[in-house]
Amino acid sequence: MTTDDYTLEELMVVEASRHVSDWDTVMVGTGLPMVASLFALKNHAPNMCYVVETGGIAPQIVGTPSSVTDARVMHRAVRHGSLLDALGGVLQRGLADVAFLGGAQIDRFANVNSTVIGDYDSPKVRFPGSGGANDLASHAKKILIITRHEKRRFPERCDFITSPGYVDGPDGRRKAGLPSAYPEIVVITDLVVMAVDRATGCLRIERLMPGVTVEQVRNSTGFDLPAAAAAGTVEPPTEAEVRLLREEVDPGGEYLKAPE
Amino acid sequence: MTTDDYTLEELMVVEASRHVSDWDTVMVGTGLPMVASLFALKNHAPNMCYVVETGGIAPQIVGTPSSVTDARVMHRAVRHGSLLDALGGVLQRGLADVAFLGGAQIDRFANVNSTVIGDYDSPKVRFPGSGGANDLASHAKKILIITRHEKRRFPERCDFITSPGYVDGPDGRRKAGLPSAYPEIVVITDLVVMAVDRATGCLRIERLMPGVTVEQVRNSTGFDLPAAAAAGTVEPPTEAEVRLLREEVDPGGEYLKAPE
Amino acid sequence: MNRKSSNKVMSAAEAVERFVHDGATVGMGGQSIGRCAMALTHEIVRQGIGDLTLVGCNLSMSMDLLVGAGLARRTECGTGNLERFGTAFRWRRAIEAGTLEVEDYSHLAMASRFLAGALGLPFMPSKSLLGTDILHKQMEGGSDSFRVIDNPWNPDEPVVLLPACRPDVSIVHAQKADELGNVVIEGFTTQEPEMVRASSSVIVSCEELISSEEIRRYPDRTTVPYIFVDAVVVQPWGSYPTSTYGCYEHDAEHLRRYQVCARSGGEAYESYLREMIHERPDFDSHLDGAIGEPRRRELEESMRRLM
Amino acid sequence: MNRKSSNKVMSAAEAVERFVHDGATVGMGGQSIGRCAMALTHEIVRQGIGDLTLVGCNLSMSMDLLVGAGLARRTECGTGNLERFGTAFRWRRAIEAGTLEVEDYSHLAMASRFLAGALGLPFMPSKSLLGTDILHKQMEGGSDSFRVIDNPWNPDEPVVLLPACRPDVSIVHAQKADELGNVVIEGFTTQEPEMVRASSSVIVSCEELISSEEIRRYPDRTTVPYIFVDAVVVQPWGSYPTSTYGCYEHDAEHLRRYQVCARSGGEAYESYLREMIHERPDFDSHLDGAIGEPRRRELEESMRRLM
Repeated sequence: MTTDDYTLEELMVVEASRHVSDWDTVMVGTGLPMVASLFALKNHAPNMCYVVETGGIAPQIVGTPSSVTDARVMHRAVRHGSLLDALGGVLQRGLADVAFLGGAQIDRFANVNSTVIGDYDSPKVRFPGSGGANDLASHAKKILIITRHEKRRFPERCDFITSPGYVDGPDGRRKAGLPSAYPEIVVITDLVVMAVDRATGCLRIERLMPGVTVEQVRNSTGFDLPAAAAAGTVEPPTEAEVRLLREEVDPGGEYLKAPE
Repeated sequence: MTTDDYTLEELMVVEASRHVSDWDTVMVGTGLPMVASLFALKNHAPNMCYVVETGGIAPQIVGTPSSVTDARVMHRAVRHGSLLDALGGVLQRGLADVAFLGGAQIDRFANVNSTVIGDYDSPKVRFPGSGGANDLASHAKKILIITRHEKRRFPERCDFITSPGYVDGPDGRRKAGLPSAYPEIVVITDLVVMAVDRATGCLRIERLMPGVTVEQVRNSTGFDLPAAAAAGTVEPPTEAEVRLLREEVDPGGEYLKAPE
Repeated sequence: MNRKSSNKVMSAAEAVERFVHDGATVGMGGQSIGRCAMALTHEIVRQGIGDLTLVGCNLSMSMDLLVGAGLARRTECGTGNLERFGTAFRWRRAIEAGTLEVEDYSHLAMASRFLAGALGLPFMPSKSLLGTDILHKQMEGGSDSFRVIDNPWNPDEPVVLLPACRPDVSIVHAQKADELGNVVIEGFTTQEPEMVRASSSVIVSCEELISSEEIRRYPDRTTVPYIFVDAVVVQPWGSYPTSTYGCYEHDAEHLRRYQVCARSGGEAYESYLREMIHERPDFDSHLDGAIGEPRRRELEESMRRLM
Repeated sequence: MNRKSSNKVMSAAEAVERFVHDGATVGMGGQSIGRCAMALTHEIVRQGIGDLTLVGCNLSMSMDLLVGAGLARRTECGTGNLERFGTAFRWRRAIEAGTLEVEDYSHLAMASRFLAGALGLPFMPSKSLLGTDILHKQMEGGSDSFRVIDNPWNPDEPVVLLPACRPDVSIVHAQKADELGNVVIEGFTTQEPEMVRASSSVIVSCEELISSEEIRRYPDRTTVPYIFVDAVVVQPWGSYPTSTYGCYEHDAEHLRRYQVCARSGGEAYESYLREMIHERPDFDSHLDGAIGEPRRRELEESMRRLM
C-alpha cells in the first residue's frame, strides 16, 4: 500500500482512533472526532461507550449525524438523559476516559480558543464559543484534538483561552483547581502528532506524518516546538483499516473525501 | 350536633384542613397530616396538589398508607420522581404552600425537636431525627403541626432544634438565612390552636378547643403563652364533615378512632 | 403565573402575550437543530417583544431569529450555533458590531446555573471554567457572575461559584403534554428539566395533546409535572425546521436557506423575517408557506427509520 | 471496580465479597419499608464485614440489622426509622449507649451531598439546616462536615455548604437490570439516582433480569446506565420484608416481628439474626423460612391491586 491509497484526512482519523482503547468512555460530538471514534469502535474497541453531550449513553450510532441532537446519535442508546447527566454526571464526575475537541487556536500549553479572534470586548471574529468543549478539556482523562496545521492556528498564546490545556506550565491545571490535573493531551494535524510533555506542560512533536520534516512543522507553528527524543513517523493505515473506514464508518463520504 | 358527635382528634383534623386552600401544593407524610390533607382535598380543595417526599407529584392517594414508600401514596401520580425532585425541586425551590410537621418538642418560637431528649452527645432518649422535617420547616410558606398538648412537649427551649420555627425572635429566620423568612406556623393540639405572632416570633393562642380555658392551656405549656386579642373558639365540624371524614377519608378507622 | 388552572391550553399568541414581556429573561428550549421552540419564537417576533435576555446552553436558530429581529439585548450561553449548519450569524454579527451584550459560559456551567435555580439555591459550584479566559477576562471586564473560592475542605483547591439562572419565562417544545401542563419530552432533554423548574413562567408547545389519564398511567415518563407549567400550546411541527425526536427530522434545506439569509443580513434577512413571520398570522400559515405535505411526509419517514 | 465487564451477573455472596470491605462507607438503597436492599444486607451480615459507615437519607431495617449485628461504626443520615413501624431500635440503643457515631442531616441535606458526589463537585450549597442545632451543635461538637458562608451575591445571607458524600460501595435493590448493569427502578427512587452515581462501586440486586435489547428499546426508562454498576445480583423478593413497587407489598407481620426483637435486643435479637441470617446459606433459604408461598401470593396480589 502506498501513501496514494489513503488520504491525509483518513490517516489523521486512523491515528486518532489509536488513542481510544477498548472499554473507554468517550465523549464525542459530530464530525471527524465521531468518525475517529466510530472507527475505533468497529476496529479495536468494541466495548467503547459513547457519551453524547445531549445525554445519550452508549448509543449504536447510525449514518452520519449532523448534530448531537440528531436521532442518529441516540439510536439504541441504553439511556437517554439530559445535558447535566452527560456533562455533570459522567464528565465532571471523572468518568470520561477520552474527549475530542476542536478549536480555532491552540497554543504551546495546548490551551484552546473557540471564542474570539482579537479582543474579547471588541472582537475581530466571533466564534460560537465553548459549548461543551471547556467542560471536556477540564474533566476528561485524555483529550484528543484533530485539526489542520496552519501557523495562525498555533499561536504562542491564544487570543482567548476557552478550554484549558496545561494553562501556563506543568502544574498549571492543578494550580487552577482542575480535577483532571495531568491529562494526556494529543493534537493530531495533517503534519504531525503532538502531545503535551508532562515535564514542561508544553506541546512537543511525538510523530511526524509520512514525508513531513520537523522543519516543515516548525515553520507552520507559531511557538517553539521541541521534538521528543524518539519522535518517529505515524504508522500508515492498513488496507483493511482503509476499507473499514470507507465502507463501514463513512460510506457516504459525508466526512471524509475519497482520494482524487 | 353536640360535642359528643365527634372526637377531639376529628376536630383537630378538620381544623388543620381549614388551613389548606384549593390549589395549594402540600407536602405531606403519613398519619394525621395525611388524613387532614385528604379531608381538605375531598371537602374544599379539589385541586390541591400532594407532593410526597419520595417524589410522587399529585397522586390520587388510596387507602391508608403506612409509609411514604407505600404504593398507596404513589397511586396515579402525574410523575414519579426522586427525593431530590420533591425536597429540592419543589420544596427548597419555594413551591410548597403548606407542609405538615410533627415532633417531640415545640418551643415558644415554634422550633421543633425530633432528634433527642437530653444532651445531644449523651442522649437520654434518641428519636429518629429530622427526616424531611427540617427541610419542610425551612422552606414551606405555611407550616402546620398537629400534636397532643402535654407540658413536656412545650418547653421554653427545645433540647435540640431539629426544624426551625422563628429560631429566636421575629427576625430569627431571616437572620439565619432561611429563604422562607416569615412563614405562617400553626400548631393544632387537643386544647388549642396556636400560631406564631409575627411581631414577636412567638406562639400565641388563636383559638381554644370547645370547653377549654386559657388557664388550662397555660398550665399545660412550659412557656409563657399570650393570647391573641380576638382569641375565639374552634368551630366544630358539621355533620357532613364528620360523615366525610369517617366514610370517605378514613373508612377503616386506621388513623381516627370513632367516638366510644 | 397561570399555574392554578386545570386547562392551560391556549394559542401561541395568547401564551406569548400573557407570559413574555419586554425586558424578560427568556430560557430557550432545544439545542442546535433539535427541538427548538420555533413556533413560540415566531410569535415573540410577530408581537415584537424586545429588550430580551436570552439564556440557554446552546442557543441556536430560535435565538438567532430574536437577535436578527432586533429583540435581544443580551445572551448568556455556552454556544451560538447550528452545529454543522454553521454559526448563528445574526448573533455573531451583533457581537462583532457591539450591539449585543454577551456573557460566555460552558454548557455545563449554564446547566449548573439552571440546576441552582431549579433547587432554590443561590449558586452552584463548578469545576469547569478554571484556568480560562471565560472566567478571568469576564471577571476583569467587570462581570459579577463569577466567584472563585477555596474549597473549605481542601484549602488550596479553587472552586468556581456560579449564580443561579432563573428565567422569567422559558419556551420549550415537547412531544406531548396534557391540558393540565404535564410535559413528556422524549429522547434528549438538553438543559430543559432544570431550566423549566428554575423559571417563573413556562410555555410549552407540543406536537400532541394527550389525556391526563395517559399521564397518570405512565408517571415514570413525565419529564415536567404541571406545577411548573403555565401554558400549553398545541402546535404540530412546532420546532420546524429543527427536528422533534420521534416525530420528524430537521429540514436541512430550510436551515441552509435561513443560514444564507442570516449570513448576508440586510434585505435578504429582512425578507426572510417578513415572508416567514410577519406576513404570516400564525405558525401553521408559516408551515404552509415553508414546507409542503410531501416534504413533511419525507421528514417524518426519515425520523421513523431512525427509531 | 468491575465496570469493564459485559456480564456482571453474580451471586450476592460473590458481589459482597468483591465489593464490600471492612471499614467501607456503604450507601444504603431504599427507604423506610420500601425497596431496602435486604438480600445484600443479609450477605454482609453473613460475611461479617464490619467497621462500616452507613449513609443514606432514611436509614431503615437494613441499616438496623448491620448496627444490631455489630458491623457499623457510624451512620450519616436524615432519619433512622421504619415510619409507622417505629424507630430503628438497634440504632437508637447504640446511640444511647454511645457505641455508634452519628452525624445528623435532613433528607434534603443528604440528597444534596450525594448530588455533589454525582456531579464530581467537592460540596453542595443548601438552604436547609440553617438556624438549627443539626448545624450548630454538630459544629460546636467538632464536626468538620458543615460550613456556613455568606452568599457572595447577597452578603447578609448565610448559605450552608455540605461536603460531597461518595460511598465506597452502594447496595440497591431494583425491579429490573440487564447483565451489563443497566438498572430500571420503577416508582419512587429515593436518593438512589444520585447516590449510585457518586459511589466508587455499586451492587444492584433485581427482581428480574431483562435483556439489553429491552433496555435499548426503552432508553427513557433506564434509571442508571451500566457505566456506574459493578455487579448485578438476580434476587426475586430481594427487598423482603420491605416492598418493591409494582412487585409486592411490605410484610407487616415480619416487620412487626423484627421490631419486637430489635426493641428487646439481647437473646431475642441474637436469635433473629441466627435464625434468619446466620443459619441460612443464602437469601432464598431465608425466604423459604420466613415466608411461605401463600403469603407471597397475598403480598403480590395486594400490590397488584394498587397499580
